Amino acid sequence: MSRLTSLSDAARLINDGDHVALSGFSIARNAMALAHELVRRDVRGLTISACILGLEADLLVGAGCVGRVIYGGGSLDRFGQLGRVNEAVERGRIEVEYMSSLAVTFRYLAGSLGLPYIPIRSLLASDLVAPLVAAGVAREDRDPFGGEQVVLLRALEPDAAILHAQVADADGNTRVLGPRWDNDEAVAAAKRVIVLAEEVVEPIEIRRSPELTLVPAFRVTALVHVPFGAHPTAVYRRYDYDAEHLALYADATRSQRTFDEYLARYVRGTDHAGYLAAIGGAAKLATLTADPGLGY
Amino acid sequence: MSRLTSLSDAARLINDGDHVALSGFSIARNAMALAHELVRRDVRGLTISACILGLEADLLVGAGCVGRVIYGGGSLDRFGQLGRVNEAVERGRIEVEYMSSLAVTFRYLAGSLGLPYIPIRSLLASDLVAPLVAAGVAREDRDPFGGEQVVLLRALEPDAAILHAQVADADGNTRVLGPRWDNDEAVAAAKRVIVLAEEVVEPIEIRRSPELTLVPAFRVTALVHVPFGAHPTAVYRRYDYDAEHLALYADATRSQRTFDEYLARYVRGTDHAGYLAAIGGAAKLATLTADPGLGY
Amino acid sequence: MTTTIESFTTSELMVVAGARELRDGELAFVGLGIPQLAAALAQRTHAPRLVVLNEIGLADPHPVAFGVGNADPRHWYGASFMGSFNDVMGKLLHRGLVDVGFLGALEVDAHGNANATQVPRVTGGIRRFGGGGGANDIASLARSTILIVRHERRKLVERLTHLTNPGFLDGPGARERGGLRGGGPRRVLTDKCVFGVDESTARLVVHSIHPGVTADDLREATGFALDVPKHVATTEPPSAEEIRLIREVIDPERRYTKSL
Amino acid sequence: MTTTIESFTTSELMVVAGARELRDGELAFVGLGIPQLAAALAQRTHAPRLVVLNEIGLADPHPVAFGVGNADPRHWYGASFMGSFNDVMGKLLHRGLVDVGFLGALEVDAHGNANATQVPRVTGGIRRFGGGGGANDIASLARSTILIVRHERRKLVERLTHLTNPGFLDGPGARERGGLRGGGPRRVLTDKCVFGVDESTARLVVHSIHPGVTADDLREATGFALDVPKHVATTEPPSAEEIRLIREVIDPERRYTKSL
Repeated sequence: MSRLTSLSDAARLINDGDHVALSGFSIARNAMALAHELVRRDVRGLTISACILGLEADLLVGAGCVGRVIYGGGSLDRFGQLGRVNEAVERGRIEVEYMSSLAVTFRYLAGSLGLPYIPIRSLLASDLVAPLVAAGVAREDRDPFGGEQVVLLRALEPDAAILHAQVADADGNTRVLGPRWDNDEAVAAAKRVIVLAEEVVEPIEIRRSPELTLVPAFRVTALVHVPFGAHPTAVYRRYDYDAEHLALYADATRSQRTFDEYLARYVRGTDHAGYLAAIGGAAKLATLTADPGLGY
Repeated sequence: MSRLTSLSDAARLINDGDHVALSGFSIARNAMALAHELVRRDVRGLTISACILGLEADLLVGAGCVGRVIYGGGSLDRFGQLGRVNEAVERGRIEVEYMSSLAVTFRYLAGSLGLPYIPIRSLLASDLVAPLVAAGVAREDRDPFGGEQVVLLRALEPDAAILHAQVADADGNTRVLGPRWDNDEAVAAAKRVIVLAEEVVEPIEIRRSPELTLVPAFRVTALVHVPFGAHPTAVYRRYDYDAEHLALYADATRSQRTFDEYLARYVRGTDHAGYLAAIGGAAKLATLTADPGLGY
Repeated sequence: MTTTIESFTTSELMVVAGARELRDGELAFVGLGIPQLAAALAQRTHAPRLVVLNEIGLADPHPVAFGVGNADPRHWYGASFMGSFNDVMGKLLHRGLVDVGFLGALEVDAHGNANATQVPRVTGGIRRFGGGGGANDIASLARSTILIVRHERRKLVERLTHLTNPGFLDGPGARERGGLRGGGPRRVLTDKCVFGVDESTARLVVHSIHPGVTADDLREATGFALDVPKHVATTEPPSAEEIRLIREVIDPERRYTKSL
Repeated sequence: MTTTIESFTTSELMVVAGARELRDGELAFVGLGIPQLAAALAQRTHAPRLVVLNEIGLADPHPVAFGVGNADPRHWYGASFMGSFNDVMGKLLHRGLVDVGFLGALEVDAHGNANATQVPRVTGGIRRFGGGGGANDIASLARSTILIVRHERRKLVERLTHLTNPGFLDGPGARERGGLRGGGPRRVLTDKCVFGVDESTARLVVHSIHPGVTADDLREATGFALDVPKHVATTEPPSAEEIRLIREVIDPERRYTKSL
């Protein structure tokens, strides 16, 4: 059964107020094409989560789609900071559940296994734990067997997880190459899973190396075939990040005014094809193609 | 740094009384060559564990190497029962921690993550839970956030894990093909890891597809290159199980007398080369070679 | 319309009856033998999107040969996903996503509780078997289970030797009170009948009797109190097409369906 | 014997000083920039078996080019293992197997506690940064940490704006009482000196002063009370070979080592 659909239909699976686990880690494998579509649809009140936020998170926050963020950190690496996320936090414009990245991942892990909670040994004795206890998502406790100090973390079960992947078959069986950060747990914890794939292959391809399947088809709600759907972030073994565009975005996100100009120029009133044309089209994309040996 | 060593040196890493997590699942990927070596060395008082015990467990119990078993089940599939394990349990000759296979796996998972314990939602209201509570490895509790009933399971941290794998490089980076049952968690939870590999490849091979690495070299204590080291059990994509020898073993394990005859004939006073000769040598092994398309 | 045929074995009837209990699109654990054949038949008839899971760590295999158990690579062929026990039993079953487990048992009681651990020896003492493995997890957490057991007094018992896999425990509401999230048994399939569950009592009741079996046969072979309603359906016999699929495609070697 | 050379930048000295703190065979997390270059230098000198971990989910990369951060595939090249954040931060760090984390910070206090979250704005309010990510996990759980911070009063502070990454908290024994399993800071590396830790007070003490820096310079640039011992070692300058490796092999584009 094919789960292939369009970006706009996939975006309709995300409702105002949903908790959405994001795909990217800083400047790698962000599901930009779907984030753009959510901005175009003016989705509101999202809770977004990731162990490390990337460009897609900054875009969603800057566009006003987000009411709450659950995270451990995030940046554009040396290109700069997540200006919209940081400003929204500074000004108290969004609710924040800020913890260590392992705490976010453990909370996904608990959700992925249907555990109501999970213990962790970090966070202890830091300024991170009190706000989490106050928010009712953590509590300090002792291991009932050995008496060791732990922090109990409440499971995360996102309404939807978004995953940008290199390869999938039409049924939805999805393969991710390279490191996967918190994708395994976030996707398995989510109620709905939206996959953006750079390439759609025949099912036999997947079934030849099923050890590489990260998400089995029956866990995928919708699959969208979106070449360069992660631009300007990197997709290992497919294309490198677009340093020029990342620098441009890092400048734009310093202020809401310049960010809004960025949205108007690259995101609003167009579609993914229009976006790719605006950032330089085929000529620009050709310069990003990954070297098969290096992976970037 | 090469971690390659001999079977006998690897076997010396297992001490009397150690808790050893086993490699096999029923008739698949049992680390027979190492089990044989442990029998030859007359190791005593082992605690063995696995979500599903296989032939290697029956051999160790029958040879008197085992004082305690932690498991969810085990058999030779349709070839028969684990006669030595079942008889030892029936007669109370070994201690037993019997639980569901997911409980064993969750206990490994907790150990692999350095968690002192982990909650589970099965076991509840069954005859499995009381003996575990009495043994101090489980307790019934409620989720402190939502009040749901759970059983808390104490983490397992085996002194050693044994893993039979298809491929490794000399450093110890190890790749397993096909399903991995509880190997991921058992190996990551263990203090020492002994890998038996059917094939040793160049490091570049491993680093070309690092997504397939199950155990990074620095987690491996010793690596042994042992072609047909899992015979008569199956190694996916390498060789099929030896139905003839499994049937022979299933008969032998029905009684201690016939089992002891089996040990005398195939295991004691010889080595892995001698064992392979005794079961039919190259001619027999050639008949087991897996079809590359089918994997068996 | 389907044509039924006269000559079929009881095990063929059980395969067909089992297949009819499996629904399209379900995620299912199926035990070795008849449950596995039932899933294969269902996939080739009314349930092409039935997904079979193997606790060893894989999903959606398409075997071209039947083997000796979960650990037989013949049952892994064509899988879309190969990972760990935890990927299947943790991230799918414990996560609450598995629809049905089709499981064998050593003993089953009137509330659908099952023993997969040990039975008494006539000579005294116990006889230990392979153990439940993941069966307790499936019985506790799957949205429903289908049990399969040979219909004998010593197997359909008033009192279990060991409650390994919880059914409805001691009656209505007991699973919920015990904290079990799964739905419990929806059918118990034997070589004499198909049991359903009476919701008001949470006890097994006869859903259909296999052709040629009488109410007396049932009572005689059942170890717990059983009233067989006067008007009870007969288990629908296999269609010619179902028999053809079983004999030519699914179990050509007649390994599980020659006789009971 | 090694020949030392006269002309080197402070960042080159810091790379060398950092490299010397890393031991052969250690499992290490190293931050972007100087820590990463220090690890690369250590691997090419006294610590060929130093294993670098990347929290993004990989181990033992052998980059042939330096990139912009953990998420840059340039830092993934040649890895022996690629998996998940949990494989590295859970199964290695939380499991208690990681030897050292070499981390930057916005602020560090006298007990080696660090802030990776936010600082006050001169205009009032706070300035939020990227956040600690896995730094709290590393500071809590690694067997030891090495901190790197620019040596300024506003960064080496009496009181942290936010205690993101625990050091020795408020003194000896506080980590143990707090339930922290890791060992805490073993060094703090700045552009003016190398701090060690006084076990009796769990406070930072000057281990060595960089060439050309005076005790007054240190006190002047340090926001917490600091007594500099009369006889304190000078940080050993880079050898000619270390400089050659940095300039020709490790940072040929001089991206991190041109100046401070």
